[in-house]
Amino acid sequence: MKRGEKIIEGVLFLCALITILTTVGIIWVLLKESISFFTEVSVFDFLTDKEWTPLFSDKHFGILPLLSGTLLTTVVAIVVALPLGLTIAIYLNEYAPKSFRKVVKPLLEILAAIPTVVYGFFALIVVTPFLQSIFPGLSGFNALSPGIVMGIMIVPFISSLSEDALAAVPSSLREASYGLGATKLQTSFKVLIPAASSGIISSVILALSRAIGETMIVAIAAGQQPRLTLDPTVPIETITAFIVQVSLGDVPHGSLEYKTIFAAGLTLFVFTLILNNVSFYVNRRYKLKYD
Amino acid sequence: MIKASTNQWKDQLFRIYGIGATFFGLLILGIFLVGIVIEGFSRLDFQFLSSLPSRLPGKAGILTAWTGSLWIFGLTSITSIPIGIGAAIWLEEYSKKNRLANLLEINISNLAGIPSIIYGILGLEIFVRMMKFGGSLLAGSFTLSLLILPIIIVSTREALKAVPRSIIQASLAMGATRWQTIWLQQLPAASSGIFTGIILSLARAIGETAPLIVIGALAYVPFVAKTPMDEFTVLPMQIFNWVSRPQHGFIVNAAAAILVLLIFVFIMNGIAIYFRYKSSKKVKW
Amino acid sequence: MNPIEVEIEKINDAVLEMIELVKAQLSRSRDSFMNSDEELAHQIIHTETRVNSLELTIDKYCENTIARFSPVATDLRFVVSMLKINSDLERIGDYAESIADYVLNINHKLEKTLMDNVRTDEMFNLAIEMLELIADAYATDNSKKMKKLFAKDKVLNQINKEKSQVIAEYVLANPSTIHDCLYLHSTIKKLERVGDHAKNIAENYIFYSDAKVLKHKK
Amino acid sequence: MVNRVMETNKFKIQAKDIHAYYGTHHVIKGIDMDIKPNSVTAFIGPSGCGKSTFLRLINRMNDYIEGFTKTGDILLDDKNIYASNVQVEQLRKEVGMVFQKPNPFPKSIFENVTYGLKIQGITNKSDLEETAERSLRQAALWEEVKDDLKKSALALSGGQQQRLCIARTLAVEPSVILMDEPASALDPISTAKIEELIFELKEKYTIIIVTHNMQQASRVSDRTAFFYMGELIEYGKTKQIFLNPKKEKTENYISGRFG
Repeated sequence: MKRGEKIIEGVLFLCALITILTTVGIIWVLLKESISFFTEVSVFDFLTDKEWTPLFSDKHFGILPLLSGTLLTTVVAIVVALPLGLTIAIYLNEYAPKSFRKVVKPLLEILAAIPTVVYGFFALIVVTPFLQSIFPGLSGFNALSPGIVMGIMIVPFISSLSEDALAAVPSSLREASYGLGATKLQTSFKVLIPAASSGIISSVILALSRAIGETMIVAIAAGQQPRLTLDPTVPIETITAFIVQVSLGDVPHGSLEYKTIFAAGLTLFVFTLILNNVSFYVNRRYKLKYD
Repeated sequence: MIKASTNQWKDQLFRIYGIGATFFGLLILGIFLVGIVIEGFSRLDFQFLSSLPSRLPGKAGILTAWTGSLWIFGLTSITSIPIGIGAAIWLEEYSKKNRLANLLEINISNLAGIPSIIYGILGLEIFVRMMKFGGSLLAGSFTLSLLILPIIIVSTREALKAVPRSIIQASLAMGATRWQTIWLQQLPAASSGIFTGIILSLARAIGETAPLIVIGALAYVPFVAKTPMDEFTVLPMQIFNWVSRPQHGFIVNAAAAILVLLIFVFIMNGIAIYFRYKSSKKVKW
Repeated sequence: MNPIEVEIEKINDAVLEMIELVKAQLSRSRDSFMNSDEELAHQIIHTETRVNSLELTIDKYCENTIARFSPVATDLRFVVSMLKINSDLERIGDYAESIADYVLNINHKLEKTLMDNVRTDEMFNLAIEMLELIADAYATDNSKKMKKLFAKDKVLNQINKEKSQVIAEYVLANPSTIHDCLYLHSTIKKLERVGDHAKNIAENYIFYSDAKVLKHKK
Repeated sequence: MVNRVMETNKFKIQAKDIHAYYGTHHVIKGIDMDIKPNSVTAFIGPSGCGKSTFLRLINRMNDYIEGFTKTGDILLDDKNIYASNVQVEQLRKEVGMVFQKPNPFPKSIFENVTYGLKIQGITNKSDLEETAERSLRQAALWEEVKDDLKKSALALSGGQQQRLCIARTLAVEPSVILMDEPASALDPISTAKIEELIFELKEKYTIIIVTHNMQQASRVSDRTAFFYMGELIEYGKTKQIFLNPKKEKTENYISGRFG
């Protein structure tokens, strides 16, 4: 009996250990290839060079253009998603009848469940032509269209998590505000949002991290032209799109071009890691407040 | 008094704005779906489902893609479900509050936030190169298993947590061992929650493209995979491939393939939502 | 203050009042009996109704406390003891009234020598002293003082034992006084009973305050 | 006669100088206690006084609590239950437990009652049925549920659920039953039924009950133990504790004048 229990516990522990091995594997793989990449390209160049042309004959390995592309699409996405998501969260939490919320919340979550390749199609085939009819100067590949679509995709992240945070505000606070004659709007903005701020911020950061790591939408609709720009109407390339580009091509294993995806991957990994942990930290502090 | 009525007015305005915002996303989703259906529905026939890929849009089909997706679904389930549930049980029921457990905890939250493409890079090095699986179904499903493992673990833990402590105490007090308690009480009680989490994560795996691109899954596979070591393609890969082609015929094909993919995904989400709804009604602790 | 304490306080005050009242009744019965004061006897009989109503009040308080507060420990012992003490006090009040009644019925003044021989005065005084002891011990919450009462009860019993012989000899000598002598005999008997009740009160009080059962122990 | 005296002097449970800690928090401070067989012992005391912790020490339910440590021994039938060769699962079959809130498993009534047997590997249908009936009868629930044993236990009323939990405990034939405020979530009628049941069960079992209800303690128990701040302040015959407590703290607590 006792031994059987021990064996079961051991097997279960091994299952849990796989998660650690995954992380170790990711870090090891990224570092191993990146280190060999940085023996050929200096870290300084990598961080400061304004051009990224590893696949050209005149090779430049500056990550900045890829970062700016990533930043651009991410910012557009957040600009779309934040007001929308927050409004939905407040509306569902304070205004909407319970039955309505019960139906709408899972429906909204479907937005996050749709495969990203489908969003990419949407951005390229529907949104870009539509935007071009408004801004004639818009290029066929650009940061704006995938950014907007990405924004729609991450709306449920912000709305769901923020709604949870708002719902977690003790009802005594809410009632105190109503008791003083405040409207729902005033209660929401003056009491609930400040009280739930950490939860909301953490949801936004999580959404940001999601947008940075998003691949297919930008790979399809943003173009493959790394350029250091803040103009959302021209083709750009993000880190993720670059990795896809290299993976699709016939780059020989072990070549410098091949190693670039690891250096780019490492950059992406570091960014998302930082954002995720900031989000956890903020959220944890917030939870402590009400326990 | 005037102030109060202004406030009321603002309040009403925000209500309308809130409804608008809520439906904006859904509206766009609706428009898009209708567009896809209009574009792709006519293409969706038996020939499309049963044909191999082709250079001609009118002859091309998604046989290899949807069979590949089914393979991936099956193989990923087999690897990720037992490991995910096992890990969740260990973390929730066996781990002591020490540094190792803390590390695992933080680690899993972090894994859930790592972009899928990074998993692709991991799969490329470990499964494709080191284990020499090549761009096979096995490499693909292993990679996707690692990708969805954190989601399964987190949702399983949530489901286990929702089982009242009193039930566990009662079982232990009856002289049941830890494992008997988990097996006979906690897992059955948490089953619908666990199942919901698994379905949702598998739905995600079905829709993933980026990691498979990185591990070298091919867009053009002219045969149906027979063994896990075969090369493969999946629906999202096929869609991606078609989207990036200039001819309009391929766009129509992409729309039709999207319809098939969405049917897959929506059915799985529907099942998950149904289960969540059912379990929320069933047991009142 | 705790609600049960309010109730306990009410009982306490009422019992204290009862003790004082009964003590006064007894001491007036002595004066009335010793001086053949018929006026005073009427007053005693009149006051008896107050004793009776106070008994009912105390009973009511105790019942209320039991019903509403389920007293335990000290409180429980207090309420139970007070119920019993209350009825003992009421009985003492009854005896005072009976003695007053005898005063009204005695035809001729009893001879002083006879009274002295049966130690009537001493007996009255002992009984009153016992009640004074009770009043004092109760008011100061001192169970040791209560114990002093047992010695007095023994004296009372002794006197009571001797009385029949003394009275019988007197009656043989003065047969015409037989009627009045029977009253004297009864009075002495009543005073002895007062002693018994006083002793009961002391025992019940000690049960309350020290949780010791002294009853039926020698 | 001599035999009987010997018999009553034998203790079912003996606690010897028990100290317990949650982390560094000292929750039980040197408790010694002897409990006679076939008796009902009530643990009373304010919340956080250690009575539940002490109760759970008797079937080692505290074992799984993070950071919990204890010193001292508890003997059950003169055997140390914390000895290294003791199997916790076996101990818990000997020392059953009923909890504050009724906690039936979300299964049928029958499955609930036979759970303890199933985990011991007993699958013989007639054995299971026999035990189910016996323990449901003992728990005074048989007449109410005999026709729908297949019904979900969650469909029973709170009082019935608690009696089901008691039946479930009885099914594995323990000799000691620990009850942690078993009636605190029930209405007065259900409470009365549970108390009646405790009274009947006393014939066969040694029962220890934690309760916040003074009247309940005084009604059902033979002996009462008053805990305060992790110490056993007073332990004695229930009648004595409620009529004439020796310690002022006990007096103040049971008469509601605490603090």
